[in-house]
Amino acid sequence: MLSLNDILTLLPELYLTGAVCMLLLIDVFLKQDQRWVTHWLAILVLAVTGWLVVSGQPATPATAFGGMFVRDGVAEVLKVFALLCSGIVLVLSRPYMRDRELHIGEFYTLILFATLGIMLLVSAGSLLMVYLGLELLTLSSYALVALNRDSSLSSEAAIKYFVLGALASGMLLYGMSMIYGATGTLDLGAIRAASATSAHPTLLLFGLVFLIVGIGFKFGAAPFHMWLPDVYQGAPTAVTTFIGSAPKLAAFGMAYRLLDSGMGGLVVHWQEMLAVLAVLSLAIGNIVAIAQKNLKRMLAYSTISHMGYLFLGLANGTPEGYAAAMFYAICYALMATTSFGIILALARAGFEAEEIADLKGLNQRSPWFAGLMALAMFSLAGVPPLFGFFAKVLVLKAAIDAGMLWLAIVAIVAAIVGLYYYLHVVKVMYFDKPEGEPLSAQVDPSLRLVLSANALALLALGLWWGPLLAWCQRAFAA
Amino acid sequence: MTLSQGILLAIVLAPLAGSLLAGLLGRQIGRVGAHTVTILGVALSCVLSCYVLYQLVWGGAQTYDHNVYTWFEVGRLSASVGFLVDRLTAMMMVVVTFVSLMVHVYTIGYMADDDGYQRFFSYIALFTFSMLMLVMSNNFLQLFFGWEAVGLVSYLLIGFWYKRPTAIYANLKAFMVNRVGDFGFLLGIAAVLFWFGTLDYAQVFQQAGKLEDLSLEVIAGHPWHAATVIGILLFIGAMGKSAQVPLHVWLPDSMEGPTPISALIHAATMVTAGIFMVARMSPLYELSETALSVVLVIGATTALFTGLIGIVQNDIKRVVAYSTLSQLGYMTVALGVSAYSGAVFHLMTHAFFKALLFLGAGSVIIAMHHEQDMRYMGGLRKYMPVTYITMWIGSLALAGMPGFAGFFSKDAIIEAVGASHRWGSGYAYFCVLAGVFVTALYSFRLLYLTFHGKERFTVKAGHGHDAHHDDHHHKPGELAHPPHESPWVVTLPLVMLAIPSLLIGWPTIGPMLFGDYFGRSIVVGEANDVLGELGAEFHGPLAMVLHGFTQWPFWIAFAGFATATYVYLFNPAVADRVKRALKPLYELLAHKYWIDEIYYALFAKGGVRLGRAFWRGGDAAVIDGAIDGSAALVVRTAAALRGLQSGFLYHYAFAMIFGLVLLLAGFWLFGHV
Amino acid sequence: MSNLPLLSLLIWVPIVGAVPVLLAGAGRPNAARWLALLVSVAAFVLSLLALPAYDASSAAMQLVENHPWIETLRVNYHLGADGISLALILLTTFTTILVIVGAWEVIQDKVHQYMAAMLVLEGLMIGVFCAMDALLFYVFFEGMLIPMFIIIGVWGGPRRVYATLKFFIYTFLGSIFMLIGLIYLYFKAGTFDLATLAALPLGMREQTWLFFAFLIAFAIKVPMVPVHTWLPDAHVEAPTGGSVVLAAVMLKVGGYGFLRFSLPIVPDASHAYAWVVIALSLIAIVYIGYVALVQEDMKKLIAYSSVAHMGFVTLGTFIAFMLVRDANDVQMARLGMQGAMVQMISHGFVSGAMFTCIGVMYDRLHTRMIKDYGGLVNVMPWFAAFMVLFAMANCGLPGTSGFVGEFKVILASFAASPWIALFAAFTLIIGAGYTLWLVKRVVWGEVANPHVAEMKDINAREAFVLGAFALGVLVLGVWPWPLTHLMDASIGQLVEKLVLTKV
Amino acid sequence: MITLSHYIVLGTILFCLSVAGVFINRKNVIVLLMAIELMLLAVNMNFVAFSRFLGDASGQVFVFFILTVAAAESAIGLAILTLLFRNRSTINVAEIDSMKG
Repeated sequence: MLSLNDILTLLPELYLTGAVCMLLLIDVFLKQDQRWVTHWLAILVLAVTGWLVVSGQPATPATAFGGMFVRDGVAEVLKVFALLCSGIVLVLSRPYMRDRELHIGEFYTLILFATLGIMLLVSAGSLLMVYLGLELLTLSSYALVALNRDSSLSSEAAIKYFVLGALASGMLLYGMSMIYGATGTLDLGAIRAASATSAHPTLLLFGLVFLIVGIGFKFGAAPFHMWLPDVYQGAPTAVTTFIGSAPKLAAFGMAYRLLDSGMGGLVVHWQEMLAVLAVLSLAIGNIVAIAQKNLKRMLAYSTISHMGYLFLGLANGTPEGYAAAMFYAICYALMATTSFGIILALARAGFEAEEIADLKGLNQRSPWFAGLMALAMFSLAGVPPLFGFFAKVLVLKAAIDAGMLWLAIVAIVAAIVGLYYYLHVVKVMYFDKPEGEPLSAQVDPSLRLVLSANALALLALGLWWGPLLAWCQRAFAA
Repeated sequence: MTLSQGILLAIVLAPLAGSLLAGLLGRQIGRVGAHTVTILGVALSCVLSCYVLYQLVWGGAQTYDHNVYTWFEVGRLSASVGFLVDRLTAMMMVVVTFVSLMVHVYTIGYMADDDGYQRFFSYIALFTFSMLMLVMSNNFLQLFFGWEAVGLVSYLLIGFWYKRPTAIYANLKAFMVNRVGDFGFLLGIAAVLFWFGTLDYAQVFQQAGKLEDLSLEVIAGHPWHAATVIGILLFIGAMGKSAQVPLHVWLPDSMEGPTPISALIHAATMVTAGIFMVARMSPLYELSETALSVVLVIGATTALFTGLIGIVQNDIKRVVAYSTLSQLGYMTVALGVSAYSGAVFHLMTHAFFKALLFLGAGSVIIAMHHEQDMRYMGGLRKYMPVTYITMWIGSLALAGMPGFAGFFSKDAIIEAVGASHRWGSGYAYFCVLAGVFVTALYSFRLLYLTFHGKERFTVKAGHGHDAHHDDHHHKPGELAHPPHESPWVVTLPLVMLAIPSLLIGWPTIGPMLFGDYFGRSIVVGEANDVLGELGAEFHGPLAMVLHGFTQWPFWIAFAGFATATYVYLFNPAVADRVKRALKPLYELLAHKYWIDEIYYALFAKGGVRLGRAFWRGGDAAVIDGAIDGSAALVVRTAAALRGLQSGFLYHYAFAMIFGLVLLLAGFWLFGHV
Repeated sequence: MSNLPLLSLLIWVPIVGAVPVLLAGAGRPNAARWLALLVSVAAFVLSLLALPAYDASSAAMQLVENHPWIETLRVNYHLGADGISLALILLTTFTTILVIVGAWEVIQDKVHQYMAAMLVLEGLMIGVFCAMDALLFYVFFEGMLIPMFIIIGVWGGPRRVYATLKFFIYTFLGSIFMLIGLIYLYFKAGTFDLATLAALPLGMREQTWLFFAFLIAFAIKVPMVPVHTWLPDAHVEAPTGGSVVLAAVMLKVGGYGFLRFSLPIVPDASHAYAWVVIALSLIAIVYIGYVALVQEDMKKLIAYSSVAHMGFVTLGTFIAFMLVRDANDVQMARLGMQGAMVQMISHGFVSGAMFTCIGVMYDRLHTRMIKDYGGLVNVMPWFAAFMVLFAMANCGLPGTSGFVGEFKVILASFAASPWIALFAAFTLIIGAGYTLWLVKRVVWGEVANPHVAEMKDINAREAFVLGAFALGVLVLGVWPWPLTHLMDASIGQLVEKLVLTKV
Repeated sequence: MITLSHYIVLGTILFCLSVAGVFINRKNVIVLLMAIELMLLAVNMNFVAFSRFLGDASGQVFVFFILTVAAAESAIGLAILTLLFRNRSTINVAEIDSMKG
């Protein structure tokens, strides 16, 4: 029976839904040169949602709609950062979209709907909710990728994304159906309880494998990563920035819900599967990235490798490990917004700035952005004292705690390989002779501000990451 | 009473101060300023040294042994800089400072028109400082400091004329060969520290006895007697410094340096550091027959075989240089038969007459406008009487003419060797006797070729006075203007040195050799005390001189003299005939037994070749090869794996299916079901 | 005075000071120069202030600062210094001033960035020397790479990209294995605090793994054979200042790491595998000596000689085990250890000076090839005097700092085994060989070519830098007591601890 | 008598068909969409069968949602398809490989 409590628990999501619809409506009446209204309204909406999430956070995990919806610490952290990322993306992408006549209301609504999908996904309490949240996110993403209707690359990326995504969700559903069959319930908590005494353990494990496939796809972990480079490259950079950041948090949330809340009893099984995916991702991601000329594509492969690291934490299968993994996901999202943000900042009408060579001599042309990019690269490479390093330390620790020393060693060997292409970018920016004119001038102030803040956060959080870690750990402590 | 530290510090620091002034402010104080300050410094320390000697011998001063300051400290072990001044030290100090002073004065004349005037004075004063640090040290650390410091100055001075390729080759060679010696020397010090736990002379000698039952198994199963190890290692150092075979090769080349240096460093003082060191270490050496035998044999070999080379040299300085080598051999032999005081005694006399000979040779060279080849000299006696006479005195002393300084010391050594029963003493006895003949031969050959016979140089009539010091523009043996006696600054030191060469033996032999002059600073075991035996039939110097005429050495020397006189004075043609007759022997000597060539090929060339092999083979090929190779491998793998991303949807889908199957299979095979 | 957080200041003054330098911008190079000089001098003064605040008679960590950093992981911002750290910190601040003065007119392009990088580097290096928490140590240890990477890459020579990438990846490779080791230790001890880790009991098998993890990290940093090849390349391509800092301070981090990690945390493994390190050190001394002999590039030559000299550091550090445990001769062990430490400081002066000399020549002739030089003494007598002095220090002549360390290490190693001493003492010969041959070909002789003939003697600025180095070299050589006294207690305690086994 | 396993097997067969359809088909994208629909049907088959045999309704509820979402999904899919055809004037899967490596 629908109660006020349910409403309150779901308030942020409800608000966001309503607000997005309103925005859609308002946008219809705006002329192109008034689009800034939508822009700032969207950001305002995100901010308010974020405020609702934090302020309304119950002391103890609350559930709504008969456990379909869970609002706990994990959900809170993930939502806050998902909203933050979406906000950053909106600010960063405005000039870019404007230059390409893509600065349209749909962009905002789609991103907000995707964000809504993320929020629902990360606080899903049942398989059904997981599915719905996931679809809301992915369907919006398909549309976003295809947003640039005149670009053949975009549409190719979109179709690939769509087909494979559909395939993946099909498999996920198939797995869900088996789990349902084995346990007789859709509620994750109940599944966990039932899984121990399931009449059909094999069926359950089959289901688990299919779930893992779905999760792996969402993360973009090898061998379910094939869509990722093409989509990253083909999509408009603004969209890439979004896909590269917030959905990773969603993926983590989904993995946590399904694997821990749902399949917590079978940790020994999925642990090994994740380890395998981790090794594959680390290897493929880092090695193939070396061969890339296109910056977006290179970052795509680096994403794959980073998902490998994230799995180190996830595979640990204890609150400690989850905290490490979530920490890593947040860290990665922020690094992604920075590195793609630089591309957005450098791009101009008719110039995508997405080839690595486009960064040549950036230090001469714009030392500030070169510095920010260098921060991002060193952070991605995991060099102290930057944020990325500590995230790596935590996941490595998680792996070692779980007794998977070999995995940790694979990870660091991969890190050494990875170091090469990150340093290559720095090399291009700092050691090569500049080509093209200085370009700091035409950069939009709000973009410059947010991007700087974002990049410097990588340094600041590197020096002072205790509170964030504490927050993550508290989320799982309950 | 005891000596005051102030005086000792003054002795050491006065030359250093002079050196620094002349070196750093050379341009400001000018030539006169430079030689004034350095000479003042050295003179001061010379006077004070004499005072110290006086105090120790007549003033009844105690041996001085105190630290000046702590160099470093590690827990209980601490190393200091300090002075040990006993009669041995005092004697060395006087010799060093006196000869050094003479050389300083002499240099004013010799280097008169050299651009590096100030630099030169700075160097020799610095040398005096280092040498004093060496002899006055009271511990191994400071000994090593002085040891290497004199090496450094020698390096700088041999290469003084740094434009000459030969000079900068010679100084590098000298430093390297000395380093080989120091290599052993340092290990010796390490051994001392290892067994005694201290670097301080006094403490070491105190517990010297405990070496008796200590040994070291460097190669498992072959315990080496501790005293032997220390003795030999330290002696290796001495071999380097005192140019003993096979480390003698640097000394002849060191003649590239200006003559005053050859006199001061490479004849009188530095090269005798090794002898001094061994004498100083007598308490340790006395414990090892083996070590002493090694010393003995090496010394004997040096004494004879380097002397032989001297016979065939034509460069006046090189003749003297080889005679120096040979004389150092004599001293070493003396050490080898435990006649330490004999060695030190010969060291002293030799310092005087050999410095004299070198400075004399230098004076000749000035006269000849830096022509050093004796084949273009001759008949110089009427041009430069002072040099002539003093050179004769020096040569007689060197040859061991009874009554001259050299006689007393050399004869004593020969007697001692004869009296010794140590392993190798037979061989040594032969060598030293033969050496006497050789010595006489090359000494008088030098005199005759230089001062007697007819003039083999020509004087270009009347033109140009380009008396620049090292211009060899003119044809050999052709002089711009006739030779003339050197200025007083040159001849004065000659005279000053001639006096001790003539007389020093008379008063000193008694106390130094057979008396207790050295007291406890030199220790000789009962069994080995050959000088003690000789002392029994020693009845004063006069008796010794008279007795000397009846002895083998004198007649052997006389034979050498006679031969030289016949061959080089009356019948020069013979020389060439002999040369042709004994072609192979001559070649052997002319090429100094080809030792230089062998070393060069073996160590210099070989070292470089080995280095190349290591560099190209080891570093470049193997190590970097592996690194760059693995990097390249990664890149190639990347290019290959790239291909998997074909761009085709169905491949992507297939990859996913593959992953699915992989996981399913994975947990079918390894799963926990 | 003493309540001042000196160590924090020492770390942060240069790093924060780098910001205004950077802000001075490319437009105002002189402002950047003077600011940088100001900051570096301030840091030097601070390090001098630390001296009176430090009590050399006690071996305890002093000037300690301990604040929680990451509460949930019990990671602390824990600083402290003993005699060894302090000596190295002084070396760092001293060298940095000289580097900044040395770069004055030499660096013309992006002066502000160069100076800022140098200052940041200084701060991080000081951090390494006083971090008492393993994670903090690691942060500084790795952080150093970034500025150095930039310095070599931006202001370096033609092959700078290869060199700097090699440098970065090589070093990163080493240290990341150490990271795994540290995390494992954390897993065991639940803290990164070095003191706790030192007290942590560990099985032999664990110790062995950890030992090699540490060894890789520090061996690459030192560097030891066979992982030294990054050094010659880095040195050759680096700008003079980079080379100086690299040789004078950065390499020391490796030697320091052995003291802080290998010795206290895995003593038994270190003892068991001391022979490995000793063997490698001896190879470094002999093999590298020969390699140095045949170098045609002066910087390469000095780089190789650095490897050889650092061999004495590792040798002196690890014979301590043989001496304490096998020969149980604590006295000698201390001697050797102290020799190693003195060698670190001395090598800082000597190699720094040598690289400065080469820089001086390079600024005039723009070549580092030996064959392009000859007879410098004719045209630059003062420079020649300095060069010969430093060369003599480089081949360990008594009276210069180069002698003290090698002397002690050789003496100590004889007590461990005459064979070790034999090979170690070989440096007397080969070291003199490559150094003086270099001098012979570069300094002595006739003026080699017209270009050399036009070379001007050193100016006041260069004279100041070289003079400062010379002062250090001579003072340390003639009277090392102050330094040894500063470190003696700490070393003593370190050696005492070596006896305690953990298994 | 038709047991649960029969339904499951049928579902599995449908699923395998659809999967095969996705990666064997080299013709055009429409077929892919159909294959995906088929896959969802397989899933629905499972859900319904299970819910029937477990006597639990939630499975069937899930099916409704799946159907709805599938509709939305194919809508977007077709939209993207038209875009693709507009830009490429082909929907041949074998020609969609401008991004690779």
